[in-house]
Amino acid sequence: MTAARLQVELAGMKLRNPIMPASGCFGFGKEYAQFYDLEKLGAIAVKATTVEERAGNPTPRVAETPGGMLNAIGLQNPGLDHVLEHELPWLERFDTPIIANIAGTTTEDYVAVAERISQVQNVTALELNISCPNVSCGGITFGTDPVIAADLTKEIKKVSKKPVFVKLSPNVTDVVTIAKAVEAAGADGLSMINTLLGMRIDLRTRKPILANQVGGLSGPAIKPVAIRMIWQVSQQVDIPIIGMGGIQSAEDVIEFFLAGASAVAVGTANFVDPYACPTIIDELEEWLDRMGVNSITELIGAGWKN
Amino acid sequence: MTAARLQVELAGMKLRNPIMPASGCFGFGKEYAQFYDLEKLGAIAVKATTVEERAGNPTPRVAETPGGMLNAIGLQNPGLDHVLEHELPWLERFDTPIIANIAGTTTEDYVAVAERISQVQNVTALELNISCPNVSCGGITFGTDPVIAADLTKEIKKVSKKPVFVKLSPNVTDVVTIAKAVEAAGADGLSMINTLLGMRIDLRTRKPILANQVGGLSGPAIKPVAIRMIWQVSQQVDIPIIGMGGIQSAEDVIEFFLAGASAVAVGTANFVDPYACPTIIDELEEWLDRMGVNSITELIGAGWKN
Amino acid sequence: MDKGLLQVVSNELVADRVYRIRLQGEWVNRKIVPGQFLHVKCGPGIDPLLRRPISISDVDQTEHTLDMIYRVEGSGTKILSEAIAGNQIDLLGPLGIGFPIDQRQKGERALLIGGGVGVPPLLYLARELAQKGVRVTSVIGFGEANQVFLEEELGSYGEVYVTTIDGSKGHNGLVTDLLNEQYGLDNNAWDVLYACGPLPMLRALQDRYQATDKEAYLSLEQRMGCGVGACLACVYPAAEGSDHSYYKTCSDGPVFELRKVVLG
Amino acid sequence: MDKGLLQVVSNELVADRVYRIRLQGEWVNRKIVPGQFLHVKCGPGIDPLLRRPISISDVDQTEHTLDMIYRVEGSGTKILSEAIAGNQIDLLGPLGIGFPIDQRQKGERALLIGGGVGVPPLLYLARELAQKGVRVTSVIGFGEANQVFLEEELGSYGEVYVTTIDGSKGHNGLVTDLLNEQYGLDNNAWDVLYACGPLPMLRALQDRYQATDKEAYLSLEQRMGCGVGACLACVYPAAEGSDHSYYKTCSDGPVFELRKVVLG
Ligand SMILES: Cc1cc2nc3c(=O)[nH]c(=O)nc-3n(C[C@H](O)[C@H](O)[C@H](O)COP(=O)(O)OP(=O)(O)OC[C@H]3O[C@@H](n4cnc5c(N)ncnc54)[C@H](O)[C@@H]3O)c2cc1C
Ligand SMILES: Cc1cc2nc3c(=O)[nH]c(=O)nc-3n(C[C@H](O)[C@H](O)[C@H](O)COP(=O)(O)OP(=O)(O)OC[C@H]3O[C@@H](n4cnc5c(N)ncnc54)[C@H](O)[C@@H]3O)c2cc1C
Ligand SMILES: Cc1cc2nc3c(=O)[nH]c(=O)nc-3n(C[C@H](O)[C@H](O)[C@H](O)COP(=O)(O)O)c2cc1C
Ligand SMILES: Cc1cc2nc3c(=O)[nH]c(=O)nc-3n(C[C@H](O)[C@H](O)[C@H](O)COP(=O)(O)O)c2cc1C
Ligand code: FES
Ligand code: FES
Repeated sequence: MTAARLQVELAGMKLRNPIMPASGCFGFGKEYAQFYDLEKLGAIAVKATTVEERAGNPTPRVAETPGGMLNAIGLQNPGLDHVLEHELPWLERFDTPIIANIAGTTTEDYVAVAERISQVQNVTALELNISCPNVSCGGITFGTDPVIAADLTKEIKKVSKKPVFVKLSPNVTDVVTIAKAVEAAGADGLSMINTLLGMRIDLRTRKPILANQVGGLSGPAIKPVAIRMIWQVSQQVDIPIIGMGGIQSAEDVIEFFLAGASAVAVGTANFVDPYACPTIIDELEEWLDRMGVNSITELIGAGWKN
Repeated sequence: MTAARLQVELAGMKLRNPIMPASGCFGFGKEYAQFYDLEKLGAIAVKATTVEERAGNPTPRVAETPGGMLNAIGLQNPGLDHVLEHELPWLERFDTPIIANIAGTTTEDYVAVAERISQVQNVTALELNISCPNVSCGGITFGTDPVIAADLTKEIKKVSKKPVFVKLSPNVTDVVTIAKAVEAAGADGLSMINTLLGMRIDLRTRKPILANQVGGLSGPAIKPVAIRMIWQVSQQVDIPIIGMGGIQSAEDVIEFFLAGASAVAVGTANFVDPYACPTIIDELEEWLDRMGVNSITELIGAGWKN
Repeated sequence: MDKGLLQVVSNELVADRVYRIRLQGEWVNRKIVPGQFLHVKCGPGIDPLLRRPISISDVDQTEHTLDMIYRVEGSGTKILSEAIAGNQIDLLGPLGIGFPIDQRQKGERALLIGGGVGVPPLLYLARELAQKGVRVTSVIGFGEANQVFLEEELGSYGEVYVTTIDGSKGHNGLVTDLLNEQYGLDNNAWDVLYACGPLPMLRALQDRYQATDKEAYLSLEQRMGCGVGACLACVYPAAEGSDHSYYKTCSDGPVFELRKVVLG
Repeated sequence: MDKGLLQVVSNELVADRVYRIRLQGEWVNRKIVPGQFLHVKCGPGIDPLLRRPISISDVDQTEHTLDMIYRVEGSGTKILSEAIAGNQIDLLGPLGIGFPIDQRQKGERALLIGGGVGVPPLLYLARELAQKGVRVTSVIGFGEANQVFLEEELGSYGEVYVTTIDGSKGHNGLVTDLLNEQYGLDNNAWDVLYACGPLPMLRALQDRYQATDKEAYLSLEQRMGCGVGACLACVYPAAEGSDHSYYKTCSDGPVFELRKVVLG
């Protein structure tokens, strides 16, 4: 009964609740499984997987900013084979849908990962991380050009056995155009937003704190940008949105729903509190009570749907 | 002696120190003159002026976000004539350079303001606010297209008697291209960054808090984005940058200098502490002592120079 | 007007979610007009970032104390409610134009109307009016019985009518329901009206007295940035025929002559 | 490992900018290995947002207390230094793999080397080793005399050598200057080495003992996100020939066998 009110369905995925850890902030689940039962979660977006193992960037890889953090992990991951052989099978013990985040530097990279990973039984959807630099286009990221983003989406859709969510970068002039382009190319849903590009400089060394110089800004600081973009995009597309960016509480989740999200991902908040996700899920129930809402789906886009 | 170490010179302007209140956060100076002598300041960037008086947006016009605030004042100002007759003459009592921020919705609007306001004796430079929607280009903002931004800069440069700083919007995919375009068009300097587009939704009303729905995000939350953009742009242009975005302390000022700024503007912090600017100026001296720096100009771009 | 650091003397729950905080310091030793407000930094750091406007509800110049009465609404007031005796509070003020009382004459009859957390500034106002020999009547409205506060204190300066929307205390209904002959509160019963409360209440009062020649003042709220008149966050459109096109709540108000502003 | 809320018993300055905080609670009633650390939420709210890793410097299971000794570096440790007795501190731990001591035998000789705020975990380590009958010698280095701490406490478990860079206390120079026959601290003088301190010190130790067959462990620092092994913020490359390509400081460390990691 009360469980049902948190249920959402998006792109054919049925989730027991709309809360999932965000990709890159939860590894492949093992660490947080020490704290709570991962079946509490609506889904899990796992760390980006690339064809080959990646060593990632030199350290320091994180820096703190006011109300946020920068990261430049650099897509470190054990590579597709290892993920298929070890990480995803380990997650089978939980009856929790897995969203496989995939990355690459060429279209072929992405396609190779998508094709194989989408066949895994507990992978319920793919999340296309298009913030990566596209080597064949001179390093501009896949996510900043609507045509390149759409082309990539098309190729992935050809091989994917599961719904494809395209994860949009906020570092663009016009996120709506990109969203519409990937929708037209067949995307089943959108994830937004990925991190904002930022930097911090150390006053003592006079150099950027991150070895990679720039990094991705996440955490509460970026929430208003995420809400604005989801608000704009959700009114222009007909595919569901997984919202993310600074979510820390059930109130934040409701704000994302009102803006137009159909589910949400929690990233940085896991680092602040390993129990962030289950706590938010519990509090969400209380909020729906207080608001007299029977199903959280009533709130999707309620900010603009009169 | 100690005064000289804070002196900066940019685009021909000599400032006793590099700290100025940011446009829109200090009116035309009268209010903060109740707290301290405005001659303490390096300069003052006054509120955007348009040809005609503007009533601005309906209220609420501000909303708070984690570590930041949204505003949608809507360029409310008393219009060019009033500014020329009342506001700027009032500021003559202070030996403090004025940077006149100008705005409009057509090129002609901007040109009309620039031509007359640049002739005012205490106006030392113009700051071109190109975040405004360009009505003749279907409402896209002047600041998001390099060609439109460059054209506007050219027209302003034709009529301006004073150096022109172009104030860049951070809501773009590629700020470097826009910066280079306005430099090529004759800009004497850059101001960056203006606010990020954001939104907050009220859980009770389920509507955006701002009457204008979206607003500009300012305050500490956006500092890493500002630092990143100044870092990127300062390495690609030869004109000086007035840095801004979340500055609250002397440490923040130094971070902006290391990234490549030659002066800075303090916006939102004035609301938190009306003494923000003079306090930062005092603390800046102490920091230079501690760092063993003789002139703050040594720090400009020190983060990336060699 | 200046920034000040005052020490918390006490901070007590006086009604449902409503606290009265008493602050002490030399800083209080300045002219404070009823209806003026303070811009309060509710906690250190960047969250909450902005100050919160809260009315001065009472002043004791001999003890150098001032009171604010506030309702916990969001993050700022929540943090303020956690302040304990001995803590320091960073504030800016006194801000704005308060209730005009200089012209008041002994024997005049003032009607004070307050709703919810609009009631607090009326206490200091009532006291200052009473001191001038003005006869004070207060009508204060709340949601329900457990939200009522200041009834007794206002009672020491004149008659007090309490209304609650659910009728659980005092008169059932809104404050405006009492402004008639039945209660001896019709136009002829008072010389000047001072009101502070939620926008619908103020709108109702404006509608009612707009076309009359009664002297009346409304204290308004608006979301603020600077609190000192610089950022233009807090404007209300000026009524037709004014010499202004708009007014800033923080520096032209928060108290306005009833006919001066357009209450959107 | 779990989240806990511990109560501050005391929080005192023990050296220049260095504080010792003692925390108490049932939570302490769990197995804690020397060299493990806590991930500390230094203040409520979003600034600072992330937790700060700080080593456990001592544990008293009967009193249910644990100590951390930390230097004020930035915003997080600054706020922590302002905590007073009775405050609650939110922490996560005990985290990571500590110093391996299970295999230690009575009569073995352990050399503990610490630099600056790397010294704290050595105290609990020294105590646990001493309890096993291991003979402990400590060499601890600081910048100058006013930065020295734990000299006396470590003294109750064995001999302590202090170095300061400016020579204002103890031996003039770096800890590594003492690792020779002159001080009876050459390779033959100890069976196992445990070190914690700044990267240059650890690098010097690695260079010195890399090619030897001495048993040695280094405790490393790295900027962290999650602290539990999920975010990959805190990695060090694994040395050639390892079965790993990298190690996570938070969950594979912070203590590593000296030859296992590449100290960039
Ligand atoms: C001149 C003036 C005097 C006031 N006097 C009192 C008083 O004496 N007692 C009292 O309880 N309340 C008073 N208020 C309302 C009080 O300012 C708000 O309740 C308070 O700002 C809410 O802050 P919060 O952080 O708890 O809520 P949040 O909702 O978290 O605040 C978020 C932002 O919105 C602003 N905001 C929210 N509600 C209001 C509001 N009603 N008016 C203005 N800004 C708002 C906050 O200042 C803040 O910037 C007064 C408001 C004004 C303008
Ligand atoms: C496993 C481990 C154990 C530690 N034990 C101790 C200890 O016992 N005593 C002690 O004084 N210090 C210890 N440190 C260092 C301590 O974590 C930093 O001094 C502290 O995080 C600085 O936080 P801040 O907010 O004061 O500084 P800021 O510079 O404001 O911190 C900004 C960010 O950088 C990180 N950071 C800064 N310096 C370091 C550092 N040296 N190591 C890791 N992260 C850093 C912070 O955690 C934070 O995320 C330890 C570090 C690690 C990794
Ligand atoms: C340390 C870290 C690693 C991340 N790794 C990935 C990743 O591998 N793939 C991806 O699509 N997004 C990644 N992200 C972005 C998050 O999934 C999320 O979009 C972003 O952090 C905003 O959410 P938050 O503010 O809740 O953290 C990462 C974020 C962080 C902080
Ligand atoms: C209330 C408000 C009004 C502003 N008005 C203007 C304006 O008129 N013209 C302009 O170029 N920028 C305007 N800005 C942007 C600021 O000048 C500044 O670029 C921005 O706020 C970032 O700096 P901060 O984080 O220090 O506030 C305004 C900002 C705020 C908060
Ligand atoms: S709050 Fe800034 S003008 Fe009133
Ligand atoms: S801090 Fe996240 S993996 Fe170590």
